[in-house]
Amino acid sequence: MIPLSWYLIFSAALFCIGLYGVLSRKNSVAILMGVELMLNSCTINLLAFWHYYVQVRQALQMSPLVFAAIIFTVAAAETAVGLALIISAYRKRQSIVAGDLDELKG
Amino acid sequence: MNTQLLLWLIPLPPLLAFGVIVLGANRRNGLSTALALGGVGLSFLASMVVFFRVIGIEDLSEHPIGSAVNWLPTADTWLKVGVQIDPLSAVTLFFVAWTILMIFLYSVGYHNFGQPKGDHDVPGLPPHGATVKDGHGSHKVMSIEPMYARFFALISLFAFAMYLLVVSDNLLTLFVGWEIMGLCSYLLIGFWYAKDSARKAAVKAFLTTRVGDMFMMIGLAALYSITGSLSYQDIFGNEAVMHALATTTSPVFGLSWAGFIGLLIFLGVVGKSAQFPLHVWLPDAMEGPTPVSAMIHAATMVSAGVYLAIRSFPLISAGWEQGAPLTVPMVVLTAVGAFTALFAATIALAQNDIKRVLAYSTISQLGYMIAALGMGAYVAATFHLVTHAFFKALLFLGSGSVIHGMEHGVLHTGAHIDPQDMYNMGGLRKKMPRTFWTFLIGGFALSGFPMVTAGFWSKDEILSGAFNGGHIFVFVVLALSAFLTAFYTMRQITLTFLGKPRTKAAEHAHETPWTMTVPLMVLAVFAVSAGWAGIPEAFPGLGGLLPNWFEEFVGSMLHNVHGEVHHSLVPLFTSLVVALGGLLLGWLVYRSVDRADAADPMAEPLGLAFVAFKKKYGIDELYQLIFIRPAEWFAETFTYKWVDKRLLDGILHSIARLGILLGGWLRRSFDLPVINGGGNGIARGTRELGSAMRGIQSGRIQQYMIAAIAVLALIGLAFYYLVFMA
Amino acid sequence: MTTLQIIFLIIAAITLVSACLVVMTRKIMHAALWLVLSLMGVAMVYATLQSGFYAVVQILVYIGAISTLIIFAVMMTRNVMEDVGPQSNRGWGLAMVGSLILFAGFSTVLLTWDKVQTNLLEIPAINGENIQMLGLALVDPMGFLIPFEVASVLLLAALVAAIFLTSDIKRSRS
Amino acid sequence: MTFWSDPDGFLGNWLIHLLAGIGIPAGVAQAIGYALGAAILATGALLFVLFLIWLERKMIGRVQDRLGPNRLGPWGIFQSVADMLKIFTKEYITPTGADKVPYNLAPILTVAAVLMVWAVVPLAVTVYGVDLNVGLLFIIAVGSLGEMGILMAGWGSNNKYALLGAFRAAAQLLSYEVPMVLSLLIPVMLTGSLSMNKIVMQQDIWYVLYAPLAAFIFLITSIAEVGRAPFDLTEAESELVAGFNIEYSGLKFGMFFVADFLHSFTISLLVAVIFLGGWRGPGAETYPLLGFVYLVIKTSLVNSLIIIERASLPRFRIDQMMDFTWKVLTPVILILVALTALLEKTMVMVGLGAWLRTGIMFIVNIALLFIADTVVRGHLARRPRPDVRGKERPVARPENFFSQPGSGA
Repeated sequence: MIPLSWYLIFSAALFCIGLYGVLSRKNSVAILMGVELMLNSCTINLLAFWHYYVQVRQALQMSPLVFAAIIFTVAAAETAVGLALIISAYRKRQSIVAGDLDELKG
Repeated sequence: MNTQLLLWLIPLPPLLAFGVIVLGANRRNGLSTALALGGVGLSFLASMVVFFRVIGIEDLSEHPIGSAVNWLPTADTWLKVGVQIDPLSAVTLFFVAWTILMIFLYSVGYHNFGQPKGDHDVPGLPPHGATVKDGHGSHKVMSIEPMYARFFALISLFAFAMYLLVVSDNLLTLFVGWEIMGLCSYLLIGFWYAKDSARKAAVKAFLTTRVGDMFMMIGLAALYSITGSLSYQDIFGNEAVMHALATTTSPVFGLSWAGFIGLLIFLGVVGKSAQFPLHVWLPDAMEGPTPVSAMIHAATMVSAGVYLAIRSFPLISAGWEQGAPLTVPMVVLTAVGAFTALFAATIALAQNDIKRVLAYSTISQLGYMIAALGMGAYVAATFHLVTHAFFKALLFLGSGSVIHGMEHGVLHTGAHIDPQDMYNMGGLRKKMPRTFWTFLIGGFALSGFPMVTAGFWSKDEILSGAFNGGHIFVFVVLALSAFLTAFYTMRQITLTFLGKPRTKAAEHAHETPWTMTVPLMVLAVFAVSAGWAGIPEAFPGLGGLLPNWFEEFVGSMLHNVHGEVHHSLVPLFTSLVVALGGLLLGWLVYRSVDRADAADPMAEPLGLAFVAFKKKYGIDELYQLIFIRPAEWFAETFTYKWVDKRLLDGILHSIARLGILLGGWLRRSFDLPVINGGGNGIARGTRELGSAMRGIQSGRIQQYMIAAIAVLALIGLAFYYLVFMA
Repeated sequence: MTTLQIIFLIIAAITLVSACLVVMTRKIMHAALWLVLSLMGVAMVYATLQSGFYAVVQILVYIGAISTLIIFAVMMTRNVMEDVGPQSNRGWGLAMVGSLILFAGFSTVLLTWDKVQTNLLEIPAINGENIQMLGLALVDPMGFLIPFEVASVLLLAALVAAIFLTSDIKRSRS
Repeated sequence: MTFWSDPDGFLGNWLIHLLAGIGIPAGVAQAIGYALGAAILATGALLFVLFLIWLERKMIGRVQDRLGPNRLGPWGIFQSVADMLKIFTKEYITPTGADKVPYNLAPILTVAAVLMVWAVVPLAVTVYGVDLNVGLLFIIAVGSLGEMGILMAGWGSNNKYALLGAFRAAAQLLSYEVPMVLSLLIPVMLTGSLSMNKIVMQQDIWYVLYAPLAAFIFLITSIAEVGRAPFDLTEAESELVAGFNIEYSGLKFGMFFVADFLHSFTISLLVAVIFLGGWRGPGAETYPLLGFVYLVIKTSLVNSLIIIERASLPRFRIDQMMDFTWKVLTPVILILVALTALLEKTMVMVGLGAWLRTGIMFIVNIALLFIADTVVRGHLARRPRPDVRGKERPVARPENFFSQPGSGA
């Protein structure tokens, strides 16, 4: 009996917290955590709407589920590559503070 | 070979000779001599054949033999050019052929053909002799002329021009021959171009004749524009045309067109035959080698002028009947002719150079012919033209052999005297007998020794023409100049031949070789026999013996003027007195001159006049003053200094300065500030913009994300506002 | 307020608090652990949405693999286990304001949007999460075969990239 | 619905009625009932561990030709109780600088991970925690939670060796998870569902007969998951001094110890359920408890196999272990899954009987095992083994005729 808006607000809150994490954390790995949170909020939204549509349409809805599965894979891939980059950056620079990795500065 | 073809062929051989010598044979003297003589010989034979064929024809003047060819297309008709033979050109052809041949033969010897090359002879200077070593030591010998072949080429061209002039049937080819002769005279006078005086004389000759030619050209142009043709048949032979020309008045001084054109052509003649105003070039033309002087002053050039005057007599005497008052041009002719005769005779008195005396005598004799023509004595003028050509050529070649002998003496003695000055000569009678006798005949012919010489008959004709024509004043002037002529001729003969040699060189003078004296003898024969062709019937005694062939042959040309000629004894008598008196006086006065540097016996009696004569009335200085200096001034200062230097250069320089100023101003005001400034400004602007924007790319990822979020928020807001609110 | 709502609120509270702590704590290791807890919370939310499969997959994938990976990374990239100084960079104020504004925007939209207020009721199992059908959909060419293959290629690429990037031992030797 | 036909349901109803009687609303009572059930299952399992410890020490003793604990109580059955009491009284020593939260959370998480598996396992036809349709997946997910616990332990104890141990353990668990999941694919393929009950229901013919190789690989990988015997590198005494649980003492160490033993029993339970038919047996449907007895028997069989295997096999080296999983197990299981999928489909289409299919698949599995074995053996033979033998030193031999080489036999 939970209204859909609660789920959406909850995911929005999670998203904003993740966003804040990404924007403010110094440590690159923390940024990745923030990203994880944001991705999860998306999936929550997705499944909330999936549930909403199944309830409304009274029919099987596969696409949201497939979409969610793909979000999972993308999140996994992204974390793997992100962490690999961070580790190799760490090996080169001995520091993974996002602020220091600014060689692309103009 | 019919006559027309022969006529066409007469001028050709000398031209071919000229071409071959110039192009091919200018190094081989022998070949060039052969070519030149061959060419002249051929044309001599052709002209003799034509002459003897033609004299037999009765109505030659009405129907002259000739042929014409289409030369220039003038719109639908063609300008015809061709050859023609009539009594006047036949006679001229005769004496021209003979004199040119004799001069060619003479010049072979004159230029020491066969002699060794000169030691230090430089082309452009007369030969200075060569030292020859033979049995008994070395002695100086005459050296060959360095530009021997070139000389023969040029005189061949000269011959071609003369033949072309004589043979042509229209004024245009006459004018072509006229101009080529002008060119050749320039080249030949200036033959020894290394001598500065020769160069100046050549230019002087060319320019003064040029003046005359210019008027003549205007005359021809006027004639052509009115009548539409230039050939003799169409104009002189055509009554209607002549009448039209005589009656229509030209815009100038009220003269009739014929008169006006006649005058213009006469001015050309004055230039060419060295009449009074334009005679200055002839004495200076003596710079050239003697055969050239002979050619120019005796045979061709000057006689060409008189020939043209005679040819254009119908124009000059348009509307004149025998005994009627002279037309304006005829008056002019008479005045100019008479005055020139007297004027030149007086100058000749005071000249020491043997060739200059003859030059001035030529000018006075031409004055005679022009005066005769002016008075209507057409046949007399032509007759005198023919006889004069013979004995004047003889005198010139004679003086050439005298000079040649004197040079021989100069080489022999090594003395530095002027071989042409008569006062250095004297007593050459014994040294150069052949030259002396031929020179004597020539001299007597010139001064008109009665009965024997041709000169007497022709001069007498003129005097009687003048007298009978009623021009007493002209008769007196002509008689006086005849007296003076006789006087200076005898002066010349006594100074050079009689008496004792005044200088060592004169003692060693040597008779010139046969190649030079044979032409003298031939000319001497003609100088005597030419007169017999024109003995007037009315002459007491000899009148009837020989038919006056010349009178009816050439007289037939004046087919429209047949006034009968009444004859009186007065001119005959005066010419006798004048000739003999002059000769006697001359011999008496100059007999006693025995030193080279003696003053001229005539000096103190004539006093100031003599000085005037010697200075040639200062005409040259006058011209120098009036024409040349102003011209130079005009060229040098006015055009060069003022116009060119100040005006034009000034304009150019100012334009250049203006350009520089403008350029500088443009650069300062437009180029630097606007373009450079603009360019630099843009560059600086972009650089500043770039550095300003650099801050944005700080390399910190989170900063980018914040920016993204901000933008997202803004757009979201805007979108929300637009979509939901509106 | 039904029990389900209460449970949802509790779970939401736990998740959001742990998420805040993930973002706030100074020690990176604690952040990682809080992340695990928040992911667990999300899994529970999936369960409330009657998508059991995804709850378990969430646990398996996120907690099992990704969190482990993150913890690995944290352990490897920390020099001498020291967490000194503030963990958030200078721009955190702006970030805070930005995310708050964003959240305010989201919540206003979601609260005012009427369509969204409907209650999510129990959905019958046959319409709900049918793993069989999901499996078929994934491999059915008419369905979602292509995205499925693309995802697998993506994973392969990520695998190769990660190995390549971090295995510098061999590269340095060669 | 008597106690014997549906013990779980019977008890449940009885409890609810009891609580309803004293005025607790049905929902709450239901919740209490669930909680009570979970509590009983969990404590039962934990207490059962004591018996397991004892059993294991006895068997290992037997294997090593010794008696094992026999002092306390008949056949030493109270030995483990004594140990338990000892551990309870031991003092909690937390290392300085230890990270409090992960350090304390680790043992709890590890035990919780193992216990959560029991929630899904169908003990009897009606007696099971919860029938998740994603049961099998749940088990795997919970397995990964266990790794999390180990990582926290390693990290929290602020000890280099602990950290290294944690790394190794995590690496091992992660690596072996891949073949384990793949091997589970085959029963899932056969039953068509992830739910444990369905798997058991489907197993008219035990899956071990159908896919022996898959069962074998599942067993090996599960042992690795536990970190027992040949794969017990995590707390290998000789190398890392008890691995990640060095800094733990007292009950926390006890917890790890319990988790370890319980986990080994759990995996044998899983093997029994998935591959040996779980509670399937004659009369199991009618008498759930009978099914429970079958399950216990099968599990104890597998468990004893594991214990014997622990006692007899030497420890792997870390790189050998990693190579073994990535270069041998994973490829083989991939091929097997593909093969079974292919053959299963074709045979069903052809319409062969269940037993025939099972036979064929049995043969195929054995063949694949044999092929894999020969390939690995060949590869190992060809590996350039560093020749570490020293120089040929003369062997002291009596100088007599017979000892001359080539003369003797």
